[in-house]
Order: sequence, then C-alpha cells, then structure tokens
Amino acid sequence: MDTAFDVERIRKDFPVLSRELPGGRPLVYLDSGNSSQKPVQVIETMREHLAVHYANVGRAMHVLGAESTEAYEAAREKVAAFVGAPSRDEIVFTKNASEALNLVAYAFGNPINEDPRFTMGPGDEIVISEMEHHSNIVPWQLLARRTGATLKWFSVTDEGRLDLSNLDELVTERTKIVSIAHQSNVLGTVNPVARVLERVRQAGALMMLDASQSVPHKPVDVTALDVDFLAFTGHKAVGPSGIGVLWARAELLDAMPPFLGGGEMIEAVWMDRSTYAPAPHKFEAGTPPIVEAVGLGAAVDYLSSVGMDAIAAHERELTRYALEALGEVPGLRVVGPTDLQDRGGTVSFTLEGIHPHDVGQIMDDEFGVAVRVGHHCARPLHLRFGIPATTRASFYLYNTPAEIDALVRGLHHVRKVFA
Amino acid sequence: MDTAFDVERIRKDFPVLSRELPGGRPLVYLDSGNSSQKPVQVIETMREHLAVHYANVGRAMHVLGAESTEAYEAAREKVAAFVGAPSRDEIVFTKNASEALNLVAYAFGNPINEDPRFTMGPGDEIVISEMEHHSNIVPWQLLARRTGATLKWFSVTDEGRLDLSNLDELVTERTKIVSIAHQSNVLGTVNPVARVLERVRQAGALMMLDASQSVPHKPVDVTALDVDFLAFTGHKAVGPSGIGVLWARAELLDAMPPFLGGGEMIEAVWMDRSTYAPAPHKFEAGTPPIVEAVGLGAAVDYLSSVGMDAIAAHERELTRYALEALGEVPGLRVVGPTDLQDRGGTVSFTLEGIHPHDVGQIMDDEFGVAVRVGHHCARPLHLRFGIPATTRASFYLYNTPAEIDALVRGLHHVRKVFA
Amino acid sequence: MIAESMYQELILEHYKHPQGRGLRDPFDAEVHHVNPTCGDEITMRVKLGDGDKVEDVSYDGQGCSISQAAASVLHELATGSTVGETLAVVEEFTRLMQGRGQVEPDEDVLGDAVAFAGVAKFPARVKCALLAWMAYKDALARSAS
Amino acid sequence: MIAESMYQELILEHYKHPQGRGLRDPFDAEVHHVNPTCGDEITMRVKLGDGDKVEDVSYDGQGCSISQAAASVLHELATGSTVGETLAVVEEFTRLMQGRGQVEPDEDVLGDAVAFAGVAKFPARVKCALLAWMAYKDALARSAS
Ligand SMILES: Cc1ncc(COP(=O)(O)O)c(C=O)c1O
Ligand SMILES: Cc1ncc(COP(=O)(O)O)c(C=O)c1O
Repeated sequence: MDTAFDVERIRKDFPVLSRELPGGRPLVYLDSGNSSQKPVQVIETMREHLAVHYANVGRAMHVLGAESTEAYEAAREKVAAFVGAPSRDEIVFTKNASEALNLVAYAFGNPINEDPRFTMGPGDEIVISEMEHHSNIVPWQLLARRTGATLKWFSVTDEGRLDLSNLDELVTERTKIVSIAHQSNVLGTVNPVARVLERVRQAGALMMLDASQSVPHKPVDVTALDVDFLAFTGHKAVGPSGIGVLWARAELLDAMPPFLGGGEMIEAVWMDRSTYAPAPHKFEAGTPPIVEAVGLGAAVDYLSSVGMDAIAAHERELTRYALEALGEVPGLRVVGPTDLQDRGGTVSFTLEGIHPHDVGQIMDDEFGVAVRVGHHCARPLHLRFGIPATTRASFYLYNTPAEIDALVRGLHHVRKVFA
Repeated sequence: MDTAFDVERIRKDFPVLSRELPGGRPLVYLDSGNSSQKPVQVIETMREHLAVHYANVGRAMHVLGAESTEAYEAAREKVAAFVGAPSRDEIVFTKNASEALNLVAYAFGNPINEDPRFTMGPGDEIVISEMEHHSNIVPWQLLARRTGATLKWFSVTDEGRLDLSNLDELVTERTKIVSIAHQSNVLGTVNPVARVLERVRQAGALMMLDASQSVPHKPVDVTALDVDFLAFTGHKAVGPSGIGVLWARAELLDAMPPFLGGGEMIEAVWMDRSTYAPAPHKFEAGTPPIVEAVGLGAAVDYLSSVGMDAIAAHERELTRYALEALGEVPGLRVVGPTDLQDRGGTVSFTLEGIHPHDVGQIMDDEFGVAVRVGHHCARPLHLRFGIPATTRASFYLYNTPAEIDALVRGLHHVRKVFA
Repeated sequence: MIAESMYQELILEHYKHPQGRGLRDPFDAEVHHVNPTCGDEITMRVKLGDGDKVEDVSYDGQGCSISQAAASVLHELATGSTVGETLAVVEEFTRLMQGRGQVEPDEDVLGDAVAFAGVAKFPARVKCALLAWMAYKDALARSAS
Repeated sequence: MIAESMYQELILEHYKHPQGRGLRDPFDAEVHHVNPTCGDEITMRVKLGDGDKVEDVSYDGQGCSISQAAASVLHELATGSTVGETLAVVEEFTRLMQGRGQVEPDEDVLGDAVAFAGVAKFPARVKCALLAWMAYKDALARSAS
C-alpha cells in the first residue's frame, strides 16, 4: 500500500470503525457505495453549528442569522472549489442526488419554460444507459410519460462497459439530453465521458453526469469534464444525509424554469405572479438543509486534506487486491470489469448456487462484514446480466486489505454453510 | 406564569441560550417563527446516530443498516403519533414544508395521473389566501401557470383575520384544492379550519393546511382537523434543518402520481417503465434525510415530554404579556389580532417613521435581541397592509417575560436613536 | 452467534432438502407470486379435499434460502390440515414476521415455522419469508371461488 | 458595541439630514430602482456638464436608514466630480459591499462612503447600501447614450 497514506490514522477519525457489533464482532464496513461513514470532523462541525450557531439563513439580520448564513454560503464555496466549478453560484444544494437529477428532468417540457433547449414533446429524445441507478432512470421515464418524448438507452457489454457501437444512432439531432453515470454503482465502470460528449455536442444536445459514485472517490473537475449538469450526494462523500448537489452551467440555470416554489427562491411575490431570485437561490425553495450543507463543507475539507489523488490511489490498490483475492474463490463471478482500467473500487459478484441475500446475511451475522446485496437500485442492469441480484463490496479511504481478507474468509464460510 | 412549567429548566436544554454574543451581549432569541433553537436531546441523538449507528436505510441488510432503518422508521411512527395520523404510512418525509407543499401541487394536472381529483386545467380553480407564506403561494402559482387553472384567494380583514364573507363565491364546484395556513407566520392568526372545510366538502374539493406555524406550538391532530393534507417543517419544531413532513390521507397518497423518481420509491424498474412502492416510500426518492428524521423524532419526543398543552399555555401567557407591553410603546402598531382569541405567539408590528431593518439591526447590535424584520416571506400580506416590512417577535417554549422586557427596552432605545 | 437466530439448522435443512417441491396434478388453483424488489418467485398449486382438507400444496420457485425454506415448511404444515387450521398458522406467521422482532411467537400455533422468528428483525428479509405464505393464502382464496 | 461599526454617526447624520434630496431639473437621465426583497425604492436624476463633469445628482426615495444615507453620501461625493472619478468610487464601494466584511476599504477612494464598511458583514443589508449606487451607475449609462 501507499506508505504516505496512513489508513490507520484515518480510521481513527471514524468513530463507528472502532465500534463492536452485538456478539463481539468487529465491524468490516464494505458498503460505502451505498453510504459512507462520517469522520468526527464532520460530526463535530454539525454538532457545534446546531448547538451554538444555528438560525435560519438568508432572511435573518441578527448575529446567529449572519453566522448561519455565512457558514451555509461558505459550504457552497467549498463545494464549488471541490468540483472545480467556475462560480459558487453554479452550486445548487438539494436534498440528495436524486432531487438534483429530478430537478433537471423537471426543467424539460415545462409549459412555463420558453428556452428551446428545455422544450420537450413527442419526437424529442432522452438518452440514458442500461447501467444507471434508478435515480437516473425513473426521473427520465416520468419526463417521457409527461411529455410524450422517447426514452432511449445505451446497452452494456458483457464486460460491463458502456456499449458505444451505436453512439451515432442513439444520439441524434432529436436528442435533447443525455444523462449517464460517471461511474457505475454496480460495475465500478468509469464511463468515457469525452467520447459521449463529443457526439452530444455534434447533436446539439445537453449532457448530465450522475457523479454520485465518482465525486467521493477521485478528483472531479466540472470545467475539465465540460458537461452541462452534474449531480452528486453528500452522504456517500463522508458528509451527512439530507444534502445533495446539482452543479450546472450558470447560463443553463438562468434558462431553466423554477422547480419548487416558495420562500427564498423568489425576488418579489404578488398574489397572481412572482419574479424569481437568481441561481442558485432560484432552485432552493424553503429553508435549505443548513446544518447538512455545513456538514458537507466539513466533509469536502476532510477529503481535500487527505487528498483526492491519494484516496483514488488507495482505492485502486484495494481494488487490485480484491479482484485478485476474489478471483480465487470457487464459483465466484465478478460482474463488471476485472482489470483496473477505468474502474473504481466497487466490486459486485455472484456466488454459484447461493443467493446474494444469504451471502449478505451470513457475512454480517458471523463476520460483521457489511456488504450490500440485491440489485443496488440498478435492476435493469441485473436484468441485462440475467441475474436477480449480486453481492457488492465497495471500498473507501478507510478500508484496508485486512478487511478484504475478512470478506474472502467469509465467502469461503458461506460456501461451506450452503454446501 | 404557569408554575408547573419550568422555563428555566427548559432553557438549560438549549445550549445556544447560554451563549454570549460578541461584545458580551446575552442572546434574546425571539425569532423562533423563522427557525427554532435545538435542545441537547436532539443534538445528541443526531450526533450519536452519525457516530455509531449510521448507514443507509431500507436497502441494507447488515447490522448498521438495520439499526439505521429502525431509527428512521421509528421517527416516522413518532411523528405520526405526534400529529394524530391514523397510520405511520401517511407520513411522508420531505426536506422541508416547502417540498411538502410542492409535492401536493405537482400531484395536480400531471398527465401521468388518472384520478379525477387530481386533474387540473383551464376552468379548474385553486384557492389560497392573502396571508400565506410564499411557500404556500408560489407552488400554486406555478401549478396554475403549468395547467391554465385559475388561482383565487381569500382576503384578509383589517384585524388580520381571514375574510370569509365571500367563502361561497370563492370555493365552488370549480375548486379542486384549497390550501391555507393553519396559523399565520406574520399575524399570529389561527384560521377557522372547520368553517372553511365545511364549504370545501360541499364543493367536493380537497383541503390542505400549511401547519408550519401550528404543529410546533400547540396540539395538532389531523384526524380531528379532518383535512386532506397537512405540511410542516422540522426546524421550527426544535428539530433539525433538512426535514419536513407531509401528512395525507392514505387513499390520496395512493391516488397521487409519483413526484420525484429514483431509488427507494420504486417496486420494480425496467428500462422503459416502472412500478412504484406503496406510500410513504413512493414519495421518498433517493436516500432520505435519515439523521434529520431521527433528529425530528427526538424533537417530537422532547416536545411531548414538555407537553404541547403546556407549551401552548406558556406561549399564550407570553403573548398576553407582549401585547400589553408593546401597546405602550409610542408609535407602535401591531399588525394582526391584538387580542388572544385564535392567535398564537407571533407579534408583528411597525414603529412609526423607523424602517424595520433599522429596528432589527439595532435590536441585535445593541441588545442581542434577535427579531425578524422584512416581509417574512409573506409579501402579498404586507402589500395588503400597505407596508414594505414589519418587525416580528415570535415566542417559543424557552422564552421568558424578561426577554419581552428586553425587547421593549430595545424599542425605546431605537426610537431615541432615530428621534 | 446471531446467525443462529436466523439461519436455524431447520431452515438450512429445508433449503437443502425441500419437502414437497415440484408442481403436481390435480390442483384446484395455481398462483404465481413475485417479490419485485429481490426477484424471488414462487408458483404454487393447492388441492383441497372433503371437509375443508388441504390435500396437497405443491410449488416451484427460486430465491434465497429463506424464501425457499419457507415454502418447504409451509408444505409440511399445510398438507393434511384443514383450511381453517392453516389460515390460523398463516395469520400467526404474518403477525410474527411483521412484528419487527418485538412479537413473541406462539409456538403451539406455528410449529416448525417458529424457526423463522429471527427473520422478523430484518425488514428486508420479511418479504422473502412471507412470499410462499402469501401465495398460499391467495391460492386458497382462488380455490374457494 | 458592534453597532458602531454599522450605524456610524455619519450614517445617522445623513439619514436624519439627507443632502441634496429632492428631484431637480434639468436632468439628462432619470431612473427608478427598487429592491424587491425589502421594498426600498429610489428615483434618481443625473445632470452632466462639460468635461465629463457631474453637475447634479438629485433623488427621492424611501427605505431604511442605510439605503437613504447611502443616497445622501453619494450625492455629496458625486456632485462636482467627473464621471470617471465617481465610477472609480462606485467600483470600490461595490467591491467593499460584496466583500462579506473581508475586504479592506480604500479610504482615499471612498471618502465618507467608508462609513458603510460595517454593512458589508450583513448580506441582507448590502443591497440597501448599494441601491442608490447602482441606480447612479444606471443613470450615468443612460445619460451617455
Ligand atoms: C407558514 C409557513 N409556511 C411555510 C414555511 C416554509 O417552511 P420551510 O422553509 O421549512 O419550507 C414557513 C417557514 O418558513 C412558514 O412560516
Ligand atoms: C450512481 C448513483 N446515482 C444516484 C444515486 C442516488 O443518490 P441519493 O440516494 O443520495 O439520491 C446513487 C446512490 O444511491 C448512486 O449510486
């Protein structure tokens, strides 16, 4: 392992990692792709804000209001810097990645809207992929049903890669938006954004990235990616629940109709009409997740202090180690790339003749190994591979090779139980 | 004051109340109508959940997942009991009251929907009131614009009461939904729900209550109120930011189309279609505000342990005291009822010749008195009274008569500064 | 080990050696149930006889050990009993499963099915345990009509 | 007292005794600006002379002490200066106001307007302080065209 990266020191920052589970089992947390654990730096920042700096933001003119607003807006600034956004005003706080994806989907085909980029009706097309999380499928299905537009999708190859062979037929001048995962939450695959984007630009469409599984794990720079929208979620990035992020180009935020209406997203309100605040506030109706944004600010500070490059390198080593070790378990089949090329630290697999639900439960019950089992909110991808479910181990900065050893030991035991 | 109600003991639960502001000022927090402070019971519950019980909910099969899910669903049960909901499945967690109001507004006029109660188009009518918070105005304006329906509203009398004189003309068989505040966030007025509801039922329409300002302050029972939808928000009820609640009758939740699409709101997903989970999960797309819901559960536990009747009685005494004391400040005019009949602990006023922004700033700067100044997200109500802004003092369980004395002292000083 | 509360010897035994598996003729009703969230499936046939007697419960399906073992245990309990008796068991089993681990199971009613008590603590698995039992209830309703 | 950083004697003085208030003829351009979030309003007229000279800035409006005093201070600073000089002040004033209290004001450029430095710490008040100054900039642009 990278010697500069002191995983034991990092583990001390995460209180739960030294927790003993009922029955005296140690915790081996390999479910960060589902949601990550939180360092004491985030927890304490939130506790302190709640205890002595809390008030509503924006509206209040007193000391607490000013402190709370400052902390909330500082978090926006931190997040903007973290993903390389040209302006903090391009960062919209949502409750999770799903809301961010829906916010963009609802911008299309809204009769209120006049910008041609966001009109949507029969004949218009939306393109997603077969490896998407439900949160990047269902909003577009609902949009297609509301507007009569057509939903299309990229297939996935047997190796778990985006099938780009029909890119030019899929993305055409009828396409209004292409939305795909930056990194798959099942396969670990990192998608070739630049190649897709090139075609999207030719077609004159917009492009969104679901970066829920990339932003927490490696350096992501929206300016370098050059896409139009990007969504991610705080709870997978050592931040709290209840906070997500939509980044979008300023001019697109300007062009989009409002989504949720209410306090703080307005400029002036009469009974019969309203004018709206400039972005990002235009999309932040009501009291925002204040403490959660502040917590996310502390989370990106934490990740930055460790270093995103170092985190990515650490996860790469863990993935290499895991792919090797899992390869030796009889009957185990990895679903997704088995090499390290363009893949992150998420490894899903099947174990012959044993249902993942049984794998997961015994791993937890007997070894304290927390893996995720099921379709991981990517049912169409599992249908594509003809399997109802997989077992998924996902790694983060606090995981160790010893934990992967525990996983493998557990799998051998599971095989014995069901032999 | 009520002797059984030990406000000094309660104050000790709220860390910020013993905080000294810069310059050695004590904090006099009279802005709970904007957002309330948090007791250590809520803060600690959240801290502990984040530190040692956190994982994603619903999907995970390991110990942490089970603990987190249990805590999240237990919070739903607590909230259901707190507002007298017949079933915990009628409690939908949102990010704030605004999302809850928008969720219901987006249920109307959605081409996906087939239930006649939720169709909406030209000729259909929506009824709100002139005293609404922007969060109960803008969603309906946007709905009217999307669908071509007509937005109408109740006027407000000079005394700050809902003008019901034209109730029968306003609410007719063309009306599909009536949405009004249970208690005004500016006037303090508690609206006559039963009288309006009677007419709504005659007209065959649905009725929503914006209970953001009532649920935190007095016993509220959805079964007794007998309305169809009710929204409130955690941060005004000693709970965290990032969490709100929609209560709705089970059969209406069933009839409504989904709003946000994504993980956890589905039953099964194919690339081209999906089936949806039963309510409440149908309306909780993506990872919910887990820790925030758990915090809200602790908040309603806290409020219940003090007793909502006792809290209401305490606030009533504070309001009586404040109305009397403020009545003696020269040039001060209360906007809203000046008696205690059907009114809560929110008192807004103007001070002749002095702009509320100046009042608020000097109160804070020199006395540490936190009041809210502006239009309090109720601009149409201020337009109706012909004033750009008011100063608002709002009380909660932790406030004392001495704090009202400080407010009054401050106002006298403000008058001197600007004399 | 906590595992023992869930993967009882009896459950594993039924999973590895399912009783009465396979679809048989004759039957009064056949139903097909799916748990869409995890993909578990079951096809179940019921044959009723005189005096409300359950003559045969035959089934086929795929899924985790819990769902498969539950079907096997159900077959054993139901075959030869009366409809009334089995409905009482179904009801008690459902109550136990939906009790989030807070319900004290009635062993006299449940018999071998009490082995599933540990499942109730895992909301994600409750549906697996109930799949066959809900299918059975459905099949009974269809036989009657 | 923190108040002193915001309600400077000078601000209160200008608020109570506004300089140059009232709309006057002749003028080259008149603008009306509103701060919709707080309702503050200002109507402003600008009269330019030879050599880019600002001959008169006249105004009327309503709002809080900060917005009203800002107009009065602006009147004093601008009248008699050149357009170029006043634009430099507007720019520095804007920079100060949008600096969230982190910007060190340049007193040489700002003159009396430095009294508003404390406002920058209160985002809600920044718009009040800027209302007249933005109106002035707008009026200049319209005079020129
Ligand atoms: C009456 C009323 N309705 C709605 C809201 C909106 O609540 P939130 O900001 O939590 O969405 C508020 C508070 O801001 C309110 O006072
Ligand atoms: C790829 C991907 N997209 C979207 C989401 C949704 O994120 P959230 O649940 O925070 O809305 C997730 C995680 O659940 C994910 O892994």
